[in-house]
Amino acid sequence: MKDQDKRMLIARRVARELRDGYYVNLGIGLPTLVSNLVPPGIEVVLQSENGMLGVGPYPYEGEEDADLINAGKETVSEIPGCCYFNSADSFAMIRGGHIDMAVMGAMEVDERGNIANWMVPGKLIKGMGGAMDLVAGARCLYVAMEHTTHDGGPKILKQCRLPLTGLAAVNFIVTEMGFMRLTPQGILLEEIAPGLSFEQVQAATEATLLRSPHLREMPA
Amino acid sequence: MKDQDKRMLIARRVARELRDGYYVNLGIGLPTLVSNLVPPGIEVVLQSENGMLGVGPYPYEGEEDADLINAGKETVSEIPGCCYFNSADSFAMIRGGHIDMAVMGAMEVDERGNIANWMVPGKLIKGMGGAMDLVAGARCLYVAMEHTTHDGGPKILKQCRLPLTGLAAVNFIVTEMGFMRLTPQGILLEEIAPGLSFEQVQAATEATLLRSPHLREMPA
Amino acid sequence: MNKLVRGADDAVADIANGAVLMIGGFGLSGNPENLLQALHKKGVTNLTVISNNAGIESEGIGVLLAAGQIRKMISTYVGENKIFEQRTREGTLETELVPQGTFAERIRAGGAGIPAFFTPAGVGTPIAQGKETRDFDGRPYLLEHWLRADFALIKAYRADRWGNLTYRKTARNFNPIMATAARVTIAEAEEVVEPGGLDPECIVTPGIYVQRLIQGAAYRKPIERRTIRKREPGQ
Amino acid sequence: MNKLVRGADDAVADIANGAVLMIGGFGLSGNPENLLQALHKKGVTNLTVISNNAGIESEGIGVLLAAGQIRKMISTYVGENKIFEQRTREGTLETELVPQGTFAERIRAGGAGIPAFFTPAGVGTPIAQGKETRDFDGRPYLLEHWLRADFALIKAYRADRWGNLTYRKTARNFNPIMATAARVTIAEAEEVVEPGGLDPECIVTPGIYVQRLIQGAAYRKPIERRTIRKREPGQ
Repeated sequence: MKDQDKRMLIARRVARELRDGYYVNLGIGLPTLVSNLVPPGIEVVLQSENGMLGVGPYPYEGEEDADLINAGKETVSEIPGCCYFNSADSFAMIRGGHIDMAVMGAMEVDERGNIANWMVPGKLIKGMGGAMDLVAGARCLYVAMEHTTHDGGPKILKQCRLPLTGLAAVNFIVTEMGFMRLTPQGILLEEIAPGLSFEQVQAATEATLLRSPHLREMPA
Repeated sequence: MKDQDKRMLIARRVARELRDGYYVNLGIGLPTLVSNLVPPGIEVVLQSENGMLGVGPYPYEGEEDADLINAGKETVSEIPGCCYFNSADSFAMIRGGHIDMAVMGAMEVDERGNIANWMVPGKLIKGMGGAMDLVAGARCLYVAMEHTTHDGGPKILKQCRLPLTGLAAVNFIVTEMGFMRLTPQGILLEEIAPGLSFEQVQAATEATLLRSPHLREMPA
Repeated sequence: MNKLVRGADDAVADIANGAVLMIGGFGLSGNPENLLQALHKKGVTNLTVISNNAGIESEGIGVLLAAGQIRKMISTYVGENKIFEQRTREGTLETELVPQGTFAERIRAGGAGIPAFFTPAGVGTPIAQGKETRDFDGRPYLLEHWLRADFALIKAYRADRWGNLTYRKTARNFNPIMATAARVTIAEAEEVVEPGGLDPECIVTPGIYVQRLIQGAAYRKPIERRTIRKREPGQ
Repeated sequence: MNKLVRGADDAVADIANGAVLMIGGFGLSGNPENLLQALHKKGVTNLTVISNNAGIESEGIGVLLAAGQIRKMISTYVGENKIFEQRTREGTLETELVPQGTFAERIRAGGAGIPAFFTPAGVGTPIAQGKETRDFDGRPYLLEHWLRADFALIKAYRADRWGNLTYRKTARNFNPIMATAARVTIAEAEEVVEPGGLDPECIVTPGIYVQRLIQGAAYRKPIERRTIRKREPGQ
């Protein structure tokens, strides 16, 4: 599968989790794709941690506004019902547990729901931005990422090796291979991509996967 | 001197402390009188801790608005340049040291600048409202009160006997007898009401007063 | 997404005996009149009410107090209410009095996911008893904890269908912070418009904090202290 | 009371070498362009800058960085700036990286007189090293301290002569909280009106937080990532 196909598969699966009235924070990169895939008939409000609820799509050419950007510093637009607030109010919203769903990428996730996605020792540290607050505060955290690294190494581990972004924070992992739920017993594989066996997914995963008794095919 | 004359004398003296550009919180009762005595040619902005900067005078009859009250629950008006904010923002402003000057009454003040003005043991406790926050947060706290109790007992004490509102909080005491500054050494009498001797003021005061080398007559 | 429910009775239907409520308002200004009335009519009891004041005998929270619906008040000043005094003397009402700034900040902290913070207010006073005191830069501060509630009852001025709210003048007071600190926030507004009908720069409470909304009606807006000045000739 | 000063050079005249500055903006959005330029021109050095990002090479705070005026940055993300990387490798720039919510809350706390508070962000991460951890309701939190500055440089949209400020869209970001947390707050605005010219319900920064004000000019408002969608026929 091409990278772009993997990414779209993951984004589409995440989008199926959206419910009418959800307030959602989408991370930079893959998670941003979800914004274009909101199922018809429901209203979802996107939060951007730089101080906006009701983020709309990229502006039409010529309508870009330097005063209207998302947390990835991309120009965006407004939807009716949007509003603005300062950065302390924005993170009060996040930390206070008011965001129904946050979606972000990760370098590593482990069996306890720990997540690492902000620094690699030895490389220049660019900073964690709002990731630690989102990880600690979102009511439900989805990790949306490719199942393995570019050279095929596992990203879903027994225990994270990189410095953490947050402890026991992840609720769901969505990859091109499957849909996983974090449980007190470990990582439960609930859905599996068409054409894959449980053993194939396990082979690409360092963590021991639990097989859901209701394991089903991941919808496209 | 009649009570009302004493109160006006005190309020007029406090009003002389106002400077152009001051942000001031006036307590309920006597301190409220100061709002009508702002010296000509200066602009002072009154804060009301229920969420307003730029409190104006009482409204004209027929213009009262239940949505526009001060912290004493009295109907007030707006001045141009006023603004509104919520109660947490209001006390952030107070606690953060942004109010140049707060004026409040007191039951007792002592040599260390301790103040008691919210409860009398044995009587029903009504609550401290915003007094403890104002006392702790105002950049400069003026106590404006009659020098003695109604039966002539001292209110300026060696040590407060009532439960405190705040520790070492008072900067100035203004009474009908004089103008006093709290110093690390004690209470310094800087101005004395016309016709009174230092000894007469001391006799009405339990605390030991320090006599300013520049002691002068209190301007009316 | 439509947070608008039919009326106040529907909005408070699941508030059960023993619930912890935040109720907006400063004195009688900015009270959720319609929701308070519905709560009174419903007859729910044993309530813990977090509100700056206790109303007066015949108005605001005072009505719930008079009907014996409140077990405990967390407030900053309760001086205007004789029934409050009476219930306290009887021992049928528990009261926790909190400095107003600490009260506001504890509510804000509840909404903002801050379980505790240090404040200078109350150091050296009876309020400090039993609380951790710690020095920062040589000055003592008290540790205070967040306040949260099962329900917040909020009075707004205008709202949109998504629960975005604006307020009017000093009727704003505790309403916006209480909206953030409850499991379920129920707002009433004098006017409800479609999303987009409020200026995005002027929305005070983002809709994320509001779970239910009603269109309020028949506002009485009592005034506690009607203070006026005389019109000079020519004004 | 008139907080309007002649221009940016006058406004920053007393910012001395070694000062601690808060500078508003998220990336290049909502930067105080005029004040930054004056600061650069003045050549003041050894600055500690508290700002969410470090600008890019040729824009925003990046210009001060390139000129070697900054000794230390307290930020949340500094990825867009090559000069930042270079200075860090040289050892001529110290950096303190803070989770963005903690960063914002520490600034708010600085303005609000809260010396320290507990937050869940960063527990179990390198950020927690050396910090007090405490459980509340069975969950661990870190103790974090307030941030305050000598000067805050703020970009507003509209202002009145008393320093009341409004902002525009997401250019609001850190500006309002930084305005509260400095000894001297200097604001620049695209438009300055008389008191009464701004809607009292929509003022975001009350004038009490602003000591000096300038009328900004020649805003460039660079865009870091110009993302657009194609117009469909008929749109």
